[in-house]
Amino acid sequence: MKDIFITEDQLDAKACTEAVTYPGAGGLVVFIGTVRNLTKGRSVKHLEFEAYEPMALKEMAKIANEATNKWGLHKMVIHHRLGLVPIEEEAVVIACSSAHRKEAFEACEYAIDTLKETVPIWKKEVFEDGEVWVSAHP
Amino acid sequence: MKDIFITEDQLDAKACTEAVTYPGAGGLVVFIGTVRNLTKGRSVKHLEFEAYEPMALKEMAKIANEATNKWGLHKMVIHHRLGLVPIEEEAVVIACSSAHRKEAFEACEYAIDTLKETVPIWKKEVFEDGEVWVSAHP
Amino acid sequence: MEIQIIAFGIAKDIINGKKVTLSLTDEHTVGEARRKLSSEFPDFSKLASLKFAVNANYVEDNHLLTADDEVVLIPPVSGG
Amino acid sequence: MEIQIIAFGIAKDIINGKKVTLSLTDEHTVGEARRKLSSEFPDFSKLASLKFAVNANYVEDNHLLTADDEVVLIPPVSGG
Repeated sequence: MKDIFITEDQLDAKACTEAVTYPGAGGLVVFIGTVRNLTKGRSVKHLEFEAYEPMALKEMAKIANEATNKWGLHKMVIHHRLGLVPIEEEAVVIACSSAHRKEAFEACEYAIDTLKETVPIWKKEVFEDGEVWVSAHP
Repeated sequence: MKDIFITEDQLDAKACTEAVTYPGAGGLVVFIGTVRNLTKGRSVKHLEFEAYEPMALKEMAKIANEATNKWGLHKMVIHHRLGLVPIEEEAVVIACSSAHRKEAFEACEYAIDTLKETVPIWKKEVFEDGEVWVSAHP
Repeated sequence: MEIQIIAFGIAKDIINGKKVTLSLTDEHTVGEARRKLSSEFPDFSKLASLKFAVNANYVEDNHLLTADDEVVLIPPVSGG
Repeated sequence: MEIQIIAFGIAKDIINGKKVTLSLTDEHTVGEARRKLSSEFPDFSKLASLKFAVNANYVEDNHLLTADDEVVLIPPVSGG
């Protein structure tokens, strides 16, 4: 399994978790971003994701490397989905493991926070009566 | 599936994750405590867990309720394994979900920190040449 | 008053069994049970902590015991 | 110098397509490209931010462009 991965297929959080498991692990932390059915009270039909893929993979790998070094992780896996993602399905999975749990929690939260700031992936919310590129406008 | 659960069987992190998924979720955070092969440089064969079960379930439910209220979670699930647990297998799974990810991270970390302080479960590390009740002595 | 106390974890090793019976003659509190237990089994003083649960709730030393209570020794927990 | 710029997300909607070609006549920098783009497509000024990537790296406005560069518009990202 690839550690850094972008796909139009459903994500597999279980495989991501297994990929970071190792005999020396004291804690695994997994973040799963799922598609929410409401945004500002408005009902969302589904999301559509697109990416500038080579750069997105590069920025995702940068996050995983930085987090692994900074928190002394065993490993971090980041998988992101593209295309149409229905409500409740996973848009992103970040899994990491380390000897101690505090580091794994901090690293996982850092990774999703940073992904949302730096990785060139864009999400369009599709409503019954229109669509909006998320965060595009102030 | 029970939200608060103690079992001698293998834990199912995937089922725990699915149990907290809901259409309004913005983030799911899952903590998995696995059995480490080394403690203070000494090689561990496996762990053995025992619990004062009625009270352990009550204290686990208390943690889940407190976390759910304090961080406005949708739901928290806590499953703990008892008996002999081999290296790399899950001893505990805590999964939670909320509309926003920051709350889910904080609540999940609070839950495992508190579980390790208040829930009457005891872990014995079994070595080739002896065994030790973890944390018993200063 | 006779009180039966249930042990878990290292407390089982210290009393060399699952249960121990104590005779409370003074104020019938958890504190009295703790003192009797420590004098009978000095190894309890080596533990990082020793809590008592009565009917599945943590209690303090001033808690009054009755003969029907389920009294459980809680040495340092180590779940997770 | 002619520079082809690739658009993603809302930037595609603003230029009404996947690519746009700009003529750089002054210092051939990202800053010049940004100014030309904003004057041709005023809607870019409404975005919360607009970054440029050259050959899959974020660059600043003083970055010099060459004709072979892969230049990509990065409107506010929203992955995760």
